[in-house]
Amino acid sequence: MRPENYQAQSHPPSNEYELFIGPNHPGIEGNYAFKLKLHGDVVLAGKADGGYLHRGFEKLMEGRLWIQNIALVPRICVPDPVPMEVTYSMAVEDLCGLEVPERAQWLRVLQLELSRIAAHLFTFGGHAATTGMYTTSYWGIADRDLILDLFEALTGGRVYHIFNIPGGTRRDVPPGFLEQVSQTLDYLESRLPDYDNLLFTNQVFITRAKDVGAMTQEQALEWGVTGPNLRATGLAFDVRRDDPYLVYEQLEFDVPTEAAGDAWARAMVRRAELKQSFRILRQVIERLPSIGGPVRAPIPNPLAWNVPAGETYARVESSKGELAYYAVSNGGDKPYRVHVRGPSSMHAVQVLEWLAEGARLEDVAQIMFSLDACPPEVDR
Amino acid sequence: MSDIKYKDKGSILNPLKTLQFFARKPVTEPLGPRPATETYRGFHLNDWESCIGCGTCQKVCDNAAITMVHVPEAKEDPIKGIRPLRPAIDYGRCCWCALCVDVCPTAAISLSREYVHVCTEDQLDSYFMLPSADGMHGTPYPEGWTKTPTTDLVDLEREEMPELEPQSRSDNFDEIVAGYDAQHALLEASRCVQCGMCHDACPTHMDAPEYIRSIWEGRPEDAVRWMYQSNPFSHVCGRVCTHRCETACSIGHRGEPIAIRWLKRYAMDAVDHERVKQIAAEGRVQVPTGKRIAVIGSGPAGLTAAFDLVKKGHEVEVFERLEKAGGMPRFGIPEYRLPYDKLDQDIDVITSLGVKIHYQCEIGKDRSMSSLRDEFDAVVLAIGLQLGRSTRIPGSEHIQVKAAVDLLRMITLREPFDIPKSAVVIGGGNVAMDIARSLARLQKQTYGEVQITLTALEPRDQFLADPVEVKEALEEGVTILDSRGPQACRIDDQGRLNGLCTWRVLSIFDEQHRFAPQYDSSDEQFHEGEMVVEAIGQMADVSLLGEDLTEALEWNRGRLKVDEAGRTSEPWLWSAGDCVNGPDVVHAVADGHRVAASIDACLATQDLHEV
Amino acid sequence: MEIGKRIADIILMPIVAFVIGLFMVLMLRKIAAKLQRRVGPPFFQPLIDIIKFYSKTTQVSHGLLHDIGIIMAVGGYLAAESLLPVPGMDGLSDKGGIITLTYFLMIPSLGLALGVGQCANPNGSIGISRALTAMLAYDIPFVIVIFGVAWHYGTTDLSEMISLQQAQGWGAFEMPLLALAGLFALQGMMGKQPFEIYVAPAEIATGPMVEMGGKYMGGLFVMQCFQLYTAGVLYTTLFLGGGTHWLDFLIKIFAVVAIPMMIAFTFPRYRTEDMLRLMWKWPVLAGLLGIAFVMY
Amino acid sequence: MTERELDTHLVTILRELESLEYRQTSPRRVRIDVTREALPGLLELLKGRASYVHLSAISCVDWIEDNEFELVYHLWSYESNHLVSAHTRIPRETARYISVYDLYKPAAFFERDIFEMFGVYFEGSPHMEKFILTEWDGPPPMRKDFDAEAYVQETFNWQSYHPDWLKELEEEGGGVAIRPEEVRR
Amino acid sequence: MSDLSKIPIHTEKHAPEEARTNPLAGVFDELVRFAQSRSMYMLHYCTGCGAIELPPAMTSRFDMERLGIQPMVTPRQADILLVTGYVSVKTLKRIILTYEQMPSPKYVIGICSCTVNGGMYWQSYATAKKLSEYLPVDLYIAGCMPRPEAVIEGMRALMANIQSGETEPWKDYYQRYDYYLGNQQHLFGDNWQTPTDVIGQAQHYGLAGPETEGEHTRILQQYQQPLVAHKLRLK
Repeated sequence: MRPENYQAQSHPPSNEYELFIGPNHPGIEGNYAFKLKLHGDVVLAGKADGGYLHRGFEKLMEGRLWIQNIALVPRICVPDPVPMEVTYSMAVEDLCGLEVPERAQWLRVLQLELSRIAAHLFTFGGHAATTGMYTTSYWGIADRDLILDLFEALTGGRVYHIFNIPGGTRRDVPPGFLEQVSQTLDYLESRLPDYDNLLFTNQVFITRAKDVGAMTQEQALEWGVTGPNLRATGLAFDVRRDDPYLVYEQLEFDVPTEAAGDAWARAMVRRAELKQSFRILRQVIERLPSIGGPVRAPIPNPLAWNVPAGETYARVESSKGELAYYAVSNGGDKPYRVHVRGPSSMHAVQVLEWLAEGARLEDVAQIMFSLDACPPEVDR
Repeated sequence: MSDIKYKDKGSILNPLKTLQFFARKPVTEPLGPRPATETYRGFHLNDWESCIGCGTCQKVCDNAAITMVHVPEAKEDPIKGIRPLRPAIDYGRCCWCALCVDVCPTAAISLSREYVHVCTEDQLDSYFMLPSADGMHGTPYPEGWTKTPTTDLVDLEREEMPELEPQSRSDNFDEIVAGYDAQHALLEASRCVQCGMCHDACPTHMDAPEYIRSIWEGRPEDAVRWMYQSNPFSHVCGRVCTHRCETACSIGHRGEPIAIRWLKRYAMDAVDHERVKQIAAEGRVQVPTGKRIAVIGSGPAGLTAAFDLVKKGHEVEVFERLEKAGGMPRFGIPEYRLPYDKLDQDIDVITSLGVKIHYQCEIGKDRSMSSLRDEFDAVVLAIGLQLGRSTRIPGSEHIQVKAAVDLLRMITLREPFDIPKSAVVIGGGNVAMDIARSLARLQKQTYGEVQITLTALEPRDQFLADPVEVKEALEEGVTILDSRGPQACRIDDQGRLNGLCTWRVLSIFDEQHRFAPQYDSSDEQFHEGEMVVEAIGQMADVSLLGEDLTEALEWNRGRLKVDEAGRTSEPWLWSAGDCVNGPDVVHAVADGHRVAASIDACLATQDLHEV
Repeated sequence: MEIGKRIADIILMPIVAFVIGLFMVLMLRKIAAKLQRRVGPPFFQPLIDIIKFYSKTTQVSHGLLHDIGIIMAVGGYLAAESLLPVPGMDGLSDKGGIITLTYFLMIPSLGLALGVGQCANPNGSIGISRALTAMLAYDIPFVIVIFGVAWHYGTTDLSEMISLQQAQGWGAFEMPLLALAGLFALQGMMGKQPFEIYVAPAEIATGPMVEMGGKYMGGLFVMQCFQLYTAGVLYTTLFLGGGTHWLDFLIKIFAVVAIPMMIAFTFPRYRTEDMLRLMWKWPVLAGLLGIAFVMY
Repeated sequence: MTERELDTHLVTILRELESLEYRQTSPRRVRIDVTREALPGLLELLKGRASYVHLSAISCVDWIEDNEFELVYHLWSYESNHLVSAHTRIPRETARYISVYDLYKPAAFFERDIFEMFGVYFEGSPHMEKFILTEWDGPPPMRKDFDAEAYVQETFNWQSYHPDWLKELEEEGGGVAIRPEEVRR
Repeated sequence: MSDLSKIPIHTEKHAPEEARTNPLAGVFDELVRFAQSRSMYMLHYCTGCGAIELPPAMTSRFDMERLGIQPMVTPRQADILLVTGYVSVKTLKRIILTYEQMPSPKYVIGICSCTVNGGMYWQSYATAKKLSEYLPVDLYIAGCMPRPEAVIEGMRALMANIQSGETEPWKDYYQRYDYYLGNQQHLFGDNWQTPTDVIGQAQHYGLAGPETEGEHTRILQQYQQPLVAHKLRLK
């Protein structure tokens, strides 16, 4: 038969049917698939289908020198690449006992928070687009681009910065950069009311997002939910504050929470985090000029660098949640094993499956975007 | 927590405020690529003038994107460490991480601000690009990501080498350089980028990248194994080698080269001597070939040849005129640079393999060349340069005008001589420094003060001596005068030597680059000295050959004529070392290998006496 | 009226509708662009898109109903155009009237349902079922509005309504509640946010359109032109006094179409049941009240 | 509960169990080495009595020279803000272990991941099937004995670039000197 | 597959090349090519990292709609398939399915290094290295990843190529289907098949060449089974 001519097969009458979302689908963040079993509009069961972005990162890393992996790791989560670099660097530094100069630590915080803002703006856009609110995504992505401009000025790359290496950062800030950051922050802050008007106080959006994909705090803890998604259930936990790294201990910021645990609460937590990131960045801009010293500890030549045997678990708070690297060295010039624990490995698979159950077809995409799931973190 | 005011149900009117954007300008950028930022990582640029083709970029590349391409028109100079290779980038692999830029030892490679390249399937070859200063499409773009001191991943500064201070070393013959400890050696070794320029520049082509790698990986035994593949005089070379490797070192183009010599020394010192013997014996042919080879002279060239040949299963006998083996390294190099026990260790390794050394057996006197020829399948002549050249200036025939080599030999053999209260050394090479510094030590020991004047033809920056030697000689109290040409040794009425007169040198070479010094006779100086030491070069004493053989052999400007493999015009006689090549330890070693390989190859196919 | 003129009108009116529709599509995209802070498409973009779709070399048909579906979709509007009076051209408006028009306007949706049904793509099927539900949702206020307007003017003839309005004043002032309800219905009819659930790219990959490629999609693009035009003209005719001259007619219909557009790009979409709830509550209430006012 | 208190609390619990070693590697990290039999019991205690409710990750390391897989369970306590890493080793041949899904729901994902990548079967884990590598028939790729580069060279082709400049160089006697593969170790 | 002829296909036969003698036809062709070049609906398959630079290119800052380029969500409506980066084997299957469903003329743009020679993931067991072995590629945009401006420049280059009628690799897929299928089978196994009958289409539209059928298509026919809708149960 001519293959295009699917004839609906005659099956015993049933109200149940299956639907694939993805891998190439606007309602899916990235190259990822989700199978749904539906009864009418109600999802009976959901099943994640990953691996479309699988590159075998962990295997690749075992075949490359410690420093070469710096170019590889940001690719594990494309929308939010800086935490990947920083965490990997932190893991290697921990293994080597390298002391990172203070200025480099501040520079890392600067990048991490810029990256968080960029990722959240991207997520707002994505989340809104799943509900048909395309204007927000156009705005969000255009505003995110200003952050990318900052990254370009700082690191020489828009998306893949490859700027943090074990020992510190590769360069210092270019002249006039902090003013540029400050101006961009001013601009973004002035844009927040626009976003509020358009999205966060939009009645239709609230109708769509409230009570969608809701989980209780107990469920969240049981399911291993982290990051903004966990905070949206009312637990004020942030790795930056509770397992501090870099110089976060010297910074003032709040850990915003929401109680409801639904898509709406998650969006609101992200929105509040945006403000906290602005606040952190303002402090960095204020403090950075007074901190002297080098931006990188002396490291051996990359071609002749054996990292002492050992293992370490480095973790940070990425924009999506808890990100961790488990790195093992056998004393060689290449990692013996690196395990990447991306936050989305929970959110995009099990949590999404559980939340999709009983949800409506209209809301599945929204649940995924409100969890800020990043498939490459799952597939690696 | 939320700080925005909204009713629980939200607002219908708020979103309509967005309509104000009808009055605002779009944020869209104009069509066409925007200029990239100052540190942008775009397509590659390569400065062909400073690129040395070391291939470090290729090694650091994550993605195996860099192919080294041989460019015939590019400069090639193994001595300076320049290869005619240039990196070509595969943009089907490149990820623009700029590690190649950061690691480039000469800072030749950089990234531009150009970032647009589009092509169809047929034009895909354009993805493979040989970067030059022109950019991807021939239009110049400014540099983006370049090397700066913060991004530089190459460590330009050498690990500091602990040495004796001038005051504590100037009255004794203790070794000056202390050598690296394990940690410093590891750090120094890990500066290496494994480009192999040293290997190319080394006369004996030592596998320096490999043994350096073994050192930073903490496996000094492997390092020794690598060394013994090409150099049985590793203790000697680890201390007194002329280190052409370091001259060629790619790190040295911008910074201080890797201390390859000291690393070799570290590895040799770090491994137990008995273990070294075992390592050296690895790969030895177990079945004797029954061939016998005589080696005249137990210097580096002769013993290296003996080492190689004995490992191939031949029987080797070495004939040494003096009472100890070692040749020039023992009798020409002062102990503070090369302790005798280290030299003894090197020789011990070689003799432990079964090389027989006949001491105090002078060919031409105790044995004749013809007897060697008859008794052995092949003979290696490695007699070195044991006669000092004379300036032949007036007064140079005086008894207190000495040749540096003779004096050094006397010092080593502890033969007594009158230590002069003041002395003048003629010459600007390493031998001049050695004798000046040795005499200085003796003076300090005997009289408590140093009075040595060293005069050289060359200006300071063109001294043939190692700059470190010059520096240390100055520290030890030697007065060094450059651009002074010796004119006469002044002898007083009692026939005692008073000193040396010199004129200032105007130029050393004439227009045809021939040695023809020009002096300014108006600028005459007198240097006081009870002794004048001539250290202006050495020559070989070939009297041992005998008249017949001397007649039979072919000569080339006073030196034995040999082919590429070191074979003379007599099929059974090879010649190696300084007597063929001029003075240099590592050259001698290389020569020894070459001769040994040639002998081994020839003996395998034919009986040399029947040629 | 001469038969010749009538035939000319029937031929000309769809062409006029199509051309105006193209401009409306352009306006739609420009409004979106403006709100989204960007430049937007070039002037001829809507036309170029349609030509492009019709120039596709290969395409896939899923069967006869698939083809008929598109013909019905475009045909329904083609027929509807001849019933909508424009300045200088009345077409069949006096013969058909608003009741016929209402029926014609349902044909495209049903046609699409047929066509999409044969594609057997679940996304399409879900989309079309949502589309039919949406039709049900907006058709109730729409029918109430039609009824109220017809009652008010005492006629179903659109040309007559226009002349009545020109004498008495615009329907919008006389029946503000019905005009409001009509606006809701208009939004639903055009399938724009917040009533866009049946397209919903993020869920069902544009729903009914999912299997439409090449000339089928071209047909749907043409249909979109007609759809915008029809909605604009119908609303103008019912409440804004129709067109006397082309100039004020054009201003009115573009203004009418612009309102839903602006709303569309400032709101997300409702779920199906939210839409039903909304459509059957406020517009129906307003419509019924409007009728009450009209009747008494 | 303050951090110091929990330290003693944790220590009490750890003392109750035999066959384990623990040591604090940094202020907030504790490493526990435990036999494979005792690990489930340890996790149960840690979750039930010491508030280690968050399973951050399960990592697997292939120690091919020891012929063992190492499983590392990273647990986090939201109350004491400590990360406990429980290490255990299982033999490489059998490659079977017990699932901790009934204790920690996130384990299902990590166990499936390890099952796919290392071929370790977890008894009682709900999804012991392929997820990422559904189209992969080869051996578990993360095992050290799987040589990915050799597989790639065998399976895929590379571009054979021959641009004009290279042709010119070849005419002059130059050309490709060192291919990138040749310098890889 | 064998009973292809029984199924009516509602499209005119593709006119043979030499039949265009009418002077108006030239103008018409020009118009069509113009329209095709100025209206490109793209299916940006987020196969990899490069996808992250497409939202900026599409949205306000760089606004591709200025050039008539729009994202589309289904292959049926798309003209361009953007392969944005590395292609894992699992994704490659879906890409081929997608590509075959797109109506001709269709164009494929390979973005990033990875589509050319493996890129960063050249030593990964899970990614395909040369996209052009599996699909005919019209254009490559260099970069890892290319900036939005570079993507737009690429689009403009493609527009120019389409308008001049230079780029028609999609015909190549029909004419050398055996080659492409062979490479696909090499990677996916001999039982690889797609729901689209490429050979049938090639014959129907007069695009078949001598290499359309060959040893690999024979393997395909051997394994091919009639396709049924995947567990679709609708009332």
